[in-house]
Amino acid sequence: MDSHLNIMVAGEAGQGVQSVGFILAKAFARGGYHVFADQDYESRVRGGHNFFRVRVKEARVRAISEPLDILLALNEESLALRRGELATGGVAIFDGEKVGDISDSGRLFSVPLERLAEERAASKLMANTVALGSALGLVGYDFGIAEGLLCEHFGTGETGEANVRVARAGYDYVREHFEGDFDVHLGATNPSRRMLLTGNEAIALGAIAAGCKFVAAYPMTPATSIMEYLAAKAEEFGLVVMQPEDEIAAINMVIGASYAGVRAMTATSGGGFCLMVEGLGLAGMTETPIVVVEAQRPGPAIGLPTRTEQGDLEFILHAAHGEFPRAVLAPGTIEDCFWLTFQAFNLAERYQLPVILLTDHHLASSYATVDEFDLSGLAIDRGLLFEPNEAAGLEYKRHRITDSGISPRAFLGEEGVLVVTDSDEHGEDGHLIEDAETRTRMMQKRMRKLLGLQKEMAPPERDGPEGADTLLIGWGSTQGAILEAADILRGEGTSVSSLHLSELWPFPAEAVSRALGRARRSYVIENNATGQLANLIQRETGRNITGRILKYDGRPFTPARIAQEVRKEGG
Amino acid sequence: MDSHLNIMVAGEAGQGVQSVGFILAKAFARGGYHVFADQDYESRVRGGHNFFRVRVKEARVRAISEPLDILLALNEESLALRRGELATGGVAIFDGEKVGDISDSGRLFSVPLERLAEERAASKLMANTVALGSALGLVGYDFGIAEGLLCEHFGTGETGEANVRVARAGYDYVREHFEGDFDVHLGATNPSRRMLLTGNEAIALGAIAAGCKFVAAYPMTPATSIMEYLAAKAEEFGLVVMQPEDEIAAINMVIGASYAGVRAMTATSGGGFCLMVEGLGLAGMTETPIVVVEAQRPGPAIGLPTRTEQGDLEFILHAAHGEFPRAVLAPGTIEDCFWLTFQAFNLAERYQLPVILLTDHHLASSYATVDEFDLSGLAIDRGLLFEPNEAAGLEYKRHRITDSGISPRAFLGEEGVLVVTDSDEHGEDGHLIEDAETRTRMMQKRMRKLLGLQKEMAPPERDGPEGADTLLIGWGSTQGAILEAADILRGEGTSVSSLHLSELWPFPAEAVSRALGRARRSYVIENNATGQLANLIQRETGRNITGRILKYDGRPFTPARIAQEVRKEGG
Amino acid sequence: MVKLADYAGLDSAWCPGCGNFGILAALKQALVELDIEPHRVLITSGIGQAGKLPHYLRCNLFNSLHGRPVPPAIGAKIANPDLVVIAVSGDGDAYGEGGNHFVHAARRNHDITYLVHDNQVYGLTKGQASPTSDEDFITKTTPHGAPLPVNPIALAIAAGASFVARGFAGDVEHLVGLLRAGITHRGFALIDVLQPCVSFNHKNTYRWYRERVYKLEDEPDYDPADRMAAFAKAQEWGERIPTGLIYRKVRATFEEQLPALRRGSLVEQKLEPAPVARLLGEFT
Amino acid sequence: MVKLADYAGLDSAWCPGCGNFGILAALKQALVELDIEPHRVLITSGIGQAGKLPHYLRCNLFNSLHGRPVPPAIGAKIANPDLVVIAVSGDGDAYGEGGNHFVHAARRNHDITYLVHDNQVYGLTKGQASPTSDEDFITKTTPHGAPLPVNPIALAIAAGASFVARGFAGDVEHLVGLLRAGITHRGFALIDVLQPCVSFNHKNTYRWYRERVYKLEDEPDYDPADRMAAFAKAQEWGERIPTGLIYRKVRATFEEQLPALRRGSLVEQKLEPAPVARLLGEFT
Ligand SMILES: Cc1ncc(C[n+]2csc(CCOP(=O)(O)OP(=O)(O)O)c2C)c(N)n1
Ligand SMILES: Cc1ncc(C[n+]2csc(CCOP(=O)(O)OP(=O)(O)O)c2C)c(N)n1
Ligand code: SF4
Ligand code: SF4
Ligand SMILES: [Mg+2]
Ligand SMILES: [Mg+2]
Repeated sequence: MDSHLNIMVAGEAGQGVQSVGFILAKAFARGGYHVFADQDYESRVRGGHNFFRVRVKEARVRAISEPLDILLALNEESLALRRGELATGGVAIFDGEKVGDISDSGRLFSVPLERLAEERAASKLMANTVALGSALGLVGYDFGIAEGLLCEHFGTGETGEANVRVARAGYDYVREHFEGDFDVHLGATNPSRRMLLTGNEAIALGAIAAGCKFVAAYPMTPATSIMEYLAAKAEEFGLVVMQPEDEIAAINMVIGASYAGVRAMTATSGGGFCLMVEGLGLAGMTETPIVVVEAQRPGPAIGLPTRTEQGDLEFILHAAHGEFPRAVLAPGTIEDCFWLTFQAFNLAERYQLPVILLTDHHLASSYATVDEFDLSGLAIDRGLLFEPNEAAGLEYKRHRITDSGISPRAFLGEEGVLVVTDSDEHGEDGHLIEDAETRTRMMQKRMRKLLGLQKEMAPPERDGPEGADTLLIGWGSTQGAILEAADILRGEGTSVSSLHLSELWPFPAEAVSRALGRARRSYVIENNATGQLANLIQRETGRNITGRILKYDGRPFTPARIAQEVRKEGG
Repeated sequence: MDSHLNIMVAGEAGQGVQSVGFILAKAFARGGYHVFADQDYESRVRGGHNFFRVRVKEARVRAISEPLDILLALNEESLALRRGELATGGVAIFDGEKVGDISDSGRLFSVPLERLAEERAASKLMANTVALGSALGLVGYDFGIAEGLLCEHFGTGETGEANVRVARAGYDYVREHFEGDFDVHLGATNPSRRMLLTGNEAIALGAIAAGCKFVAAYPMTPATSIMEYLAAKAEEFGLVVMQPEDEIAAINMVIGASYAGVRAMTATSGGGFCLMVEGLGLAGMTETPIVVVEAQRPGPAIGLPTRTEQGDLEFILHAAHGEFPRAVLAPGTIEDCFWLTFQAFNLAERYQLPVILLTDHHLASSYATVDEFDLSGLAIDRGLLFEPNEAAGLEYKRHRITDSGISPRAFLGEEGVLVVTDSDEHGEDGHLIEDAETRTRMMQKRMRKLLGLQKEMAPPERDGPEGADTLLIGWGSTQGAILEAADILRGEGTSVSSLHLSELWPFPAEAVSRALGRARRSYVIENNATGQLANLIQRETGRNITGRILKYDGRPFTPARIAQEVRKEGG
Repeated sequence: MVKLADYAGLDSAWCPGCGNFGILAALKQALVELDIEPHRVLITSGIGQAGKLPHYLRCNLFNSLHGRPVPPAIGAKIANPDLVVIAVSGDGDAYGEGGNHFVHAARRNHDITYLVHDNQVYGLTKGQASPTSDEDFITKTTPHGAPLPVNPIALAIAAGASFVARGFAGDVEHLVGLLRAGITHRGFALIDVLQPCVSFNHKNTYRWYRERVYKLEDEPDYDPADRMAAFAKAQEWGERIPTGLIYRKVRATFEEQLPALRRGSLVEQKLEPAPVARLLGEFT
Repeated sequence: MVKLADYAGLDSAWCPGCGNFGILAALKQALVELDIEPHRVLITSGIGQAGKLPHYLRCNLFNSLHGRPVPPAIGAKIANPDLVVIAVSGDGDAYGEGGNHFVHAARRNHDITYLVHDNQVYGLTKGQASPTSDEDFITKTTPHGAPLPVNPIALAIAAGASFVARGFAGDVEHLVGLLRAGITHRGFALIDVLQPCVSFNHKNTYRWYRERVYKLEDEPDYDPADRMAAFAKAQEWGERIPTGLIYRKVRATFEEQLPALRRGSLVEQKLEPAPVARLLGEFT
């Protein structure tokens, strides 16, 4: 059977939960395993309760799952809060010398984390690394891999060495003292070149690959790490990343840069996006290609800043007054974050409109192993450009009316070419107009772009048998959980397939209709309270959805939870 | 037969088109007629081409209509642009001494407007008042009514007198020299107490009646005159009207004032509303009652600033990230502007949520005669308030969870009561929380308010026979044109009725479903390019709409145009 | 008599050692010394570590959006001028996202106190540059160094603020005095507080500030009514950093100039539809 | 050699006699004198009467949103530093809706010229108060008089602008000089132009301004490099109103400090996916 392992590191902010979790995840990835890891933390810098979950498997793993094989509880609160999630056969590792009297259920194993850290490195702070070593010891993993990683992470100087020492101490302690039974034993399989990265990192890589040259963004969880990653690479890749005074400035700067001729992007969450709405309409009206990443978190307002939700779909689809075409892409996996970001820039320039990449906290900050991106198929397409020679003598008109609705773009600074555009309704030459006829033609020209765009959108991904009774439908970050839920249900004999929408607008109405047509029951699974995709499907296809499986507590779905809800609804 | 008249005053900005049109409208209103008048102007202060149309009837008149009985062309351009709209039998009045050679079709009647103005008042500028007099002369209207109005408008001093003199000169000139045939002769009927006012004025009156005490708004066409009217009455009615630095400040100030305990409102157009979106979500999360007027104009972006459109419905329904209840009211008539504004404040406070009053340029700036408002039925309902005595000893909790979802409100400054609220997700006490359970309960509490609210919404207004084959559906300012279009079609023997939605959200799904159920064909008529109400109906009722009659050139529908489109679609 | 215990609030989520603790202590102390009861106090706040402050004492609290504590403070003050209204921000909140409100609230002279926790960094979002980050300060979003910072003191003076002060979170006693003066000042009072962030600002530490700050009260010749002198003081940032009352000029507040408020607080006015009847005649 | 005719644009929609005509004439003249070809010029503008200006000459034009001409100007300048970038605003645009961008563009010292048509009123929306309306100015939205105005000159100096000037639309020749200096200045140059609005501002008329304005060039002792003197001059508004160059201090522009721009204009860089391969190894 496929060996698998589910570890959680839990503690308070400042205890290094994130770095221990990350190193664990990476250690297994290096050893050839598939990994999926997610983060749960509060909106504070120190204290509180955080955890980092790592799921490890020989086969591809796409979602979190609940029963824990190992809990690394870095403080007492974490032990109390999380031990209930242990699987039968799971083990909690904690520091019995620090944690007071607890009723030992036999599944708790005390390791003197602080003492070992102090003995080996004269620093209690490294207790977390001891815990890391203990976990690896428990599964008998190849310590050498962890050693390498610790050196990469903490440097090869004294800090790195100390960390290796204390990790080793934890490792050995468990191997010597653990006498219970623990089933999971993992050895490194075939070392792999798989990457381990977050959705945000994949987006940042996608933007660099697409030749994005200008990023203006204002920090906002969970989008911030996109701009941070890009800022770190700005010098090397010749792009400018700036943090302006607010989100209004950010989107309008991006528009200006794109108008001048470079690929440009911003990234934010729902609250910041609210401030970008007027700018979005400006991009629509002036037909300026821009890419906006909106990484959702639970709203309304500040909501739960460090948690996840899919509550902004309808908002994004209709944001800004008036009507203009836009594209909305919602990657379902970390790979997709890369590919769809790349595609977003192409679509934005080819159709000269704003493209919104809609993700959420769960996707933005979770890690997964993915095959190294094959860049060979990527081609940058800047769309229809004005050829000055062709049109010699002709005056350049930025908004020339064409059958496709697409007007050739020119960049600024070319002799004999003036690029004029306006947020007022304008004529082909870009100057403002007042008459009804021009207005109508310009609206039609812009809206016509949707026809071409519609044809380019990839149909939703179906997984499972064609004629299944039950269809599970989702969008964005729930993809992995839904796929696994379908597996579970199929394993129980239910006839299930799933449909995942990642290219959401223009809406693939026909394909969705067709998929619905074959199923007897359809469930839309969403991390929100009203079933926004379900609404959209109903509006666009005129077809009813059997049920809505919703969750809006800021936490991601597990496959088990989805399967259970489907069972409850009657398969 | 019901006598009726359709006059247009046309000229450039600065020529007094608006005041001549207004005085004409008011003169007929005073004389006992029903009047509907609309304005068409460009986004400039001088020059260009403007007009003001006045439709006069003995019976109620609800919309504009195209063929003109009288065109008052204040300059040459206006004559050229507008004479084509004359009805058979219509007459254009212009100044033949100023306008060069024109081919007289026999329907043009020259009045020496400037010369008369100079002769009688030594001022060419009063040519417009001469034109006013001429129009009244042509229909043989009671000059005394106009005289009174001119004195009210221009004062009883020399300016007023001069205006009366020149109006009289125009009046007499026409009576003496006009020899063509002109059918319409209007005498004052029974002097009436009907009011003549715009949608914006009605909204402002509604806000005063509702006890609105605080208005913060940033000027934006077509909403500006609401704040201007209220500012003029602020001292008398003890309210504060302020113009802050931007729309973001405006909505957040309104939220602060309401939180402290007063009824508060802002007014803007789509562009300004974009900037209020984050604040809207804040009101949703903190459950602060606010009223926001959004007077639509054509977008995207700056669009056509002085024209009309219904392009923001879907935006308004989904504005702001995350999910929270709101109410959306879209008055169809100028009376409704008053009643629904009053109601908006009650709903906002009873359900503790943002209420959006969605109008458009056509409704905001058109005039109609309406019966004087009967205030006797108006009752201010501030909703559930905290009674300190009842709960003695209990700590006040702003967001107490209740069955209705409504928590008692307290105002600031009461001893022993602290009002705590937060844009973060919070517990009953208003302090921020992180846990999944509280989050879920709070979302449910807020969303539950929709259930009560839903029950209070008036069903859409049906007009015409119950079992009609064809159903015309509209919302907002198109109501009048649709009603008249249905009349026209019924006059031709078509079986038509109409359905008007002015209480748009929570959506009256059942009533609309029922109405649709009976009709063989249904057409949604909207001043936008995509059919946003049609989308909404489809989403909320799962029923298809036969056709969409759309217009997005910035100009309002005429009844004739709607009737024609319905005929084309096959009734 | 109001006691410190009356202001005891929830436990904080700040990092141990954070400068915010000093500000919280000073604010409570100032309110107690001024004998203002909690129910008469409204604190609005933005989003950030600073924005959490009002959760940690007992008062009316409107925790608003990032950058927006000032507009709701203004709305509430106009609605009910009897309230003592304090808006609390971080430096990003106040001078970045909320910069426009800051400038205009100052010029209109709303009668509120604006308390800005100035740690020269974005704390809650984990260490990006803020508008007051020192020039060349390196963060993840400014790997090549931050640009010239905003000078909040100079900006407030230029904008027309009627009370401009700088405090230091490491000197609670001094800060209490400034808060008392700011809260009792009629008009817009900015109190910018140098606030060490022990987690993300490793340049402007307690020690860094301590080595530089001095009190204007110790300069007998300094006259806070002198606008030019105040602007000159505002330029000082480096070896020496002035704290204390930098500028004060009493002028009419926005609220005092509102005719509608002459008949008393808006919240106390009776709401009734009938009087609108007076206006209907205008339209007939 | 560029000629005036090269800049001939559409007919204007402004009121006859509007101060904007003087500004338009001066701007064309300045560009011609500087011998800058239209295709090298980008004008961004906001919404208002001022915002229409670039439609009336020939150039690259991005007519943006109300209050937002500065951010797109910045984006375009960074993308292509070879462009001559001018942002045009009204006073409402610049100091009201767009106040935050103004302050931050000044401090970051973006290399753009900011031309503000300051008619002390909202022209296009027909006569409401603006942030620079004189105190007690009466309009439909301020029936009891406007509050203390923003002082754009003082604010710009406080914010860190490296070039701050005031012109008068009634003195085109003088304005041409300021525009030339502003356009050639490296860094953020504010030129606030007193602009009579003949339709809605019946207080601050041509005559009113003419009776008050004087030129700083006529004061031989005035040194625009002296920040304190500049701030003092910025306070003058009443009997005498200074025009001319009020403050200038050359410092590195934002764009000069961007490492990515060292290898040339962003628009000229080749776009190719392959180099991202270098980064993939970080994640394995
Ligand atoms: C509109 C919006 N943009 C961004 C954020 C994310 N955010 C929250 S707090 C913060 C900055 C906090 O910095 P500061 O105001 O200096 O407060 P501190 O945490 O340092 O006290 C940011 C950017 C947000 N909540 N809303
Ligand atoms: C977001 C937004 N708010 C309001 C408006 C309406 N508006 C257009 S121009 C303007 C003010 C114009 O004043 P100013 O900037 O001084 O320019 P001027 O017309 O006086 O030259 C306003 C409020 C708008 N277009 N967009
Ligand atoms: S991150 Fe900085 S500002 Fe925030 S609580 Fe910690 S020390 Fe204080
Ligand atoms: S309204 Fe004023 S600013 Fe606008 S064009 Fe007319 S005179 Fe000029
Ligand atoms: Mg800070
Ligand atoms: Mg102006």
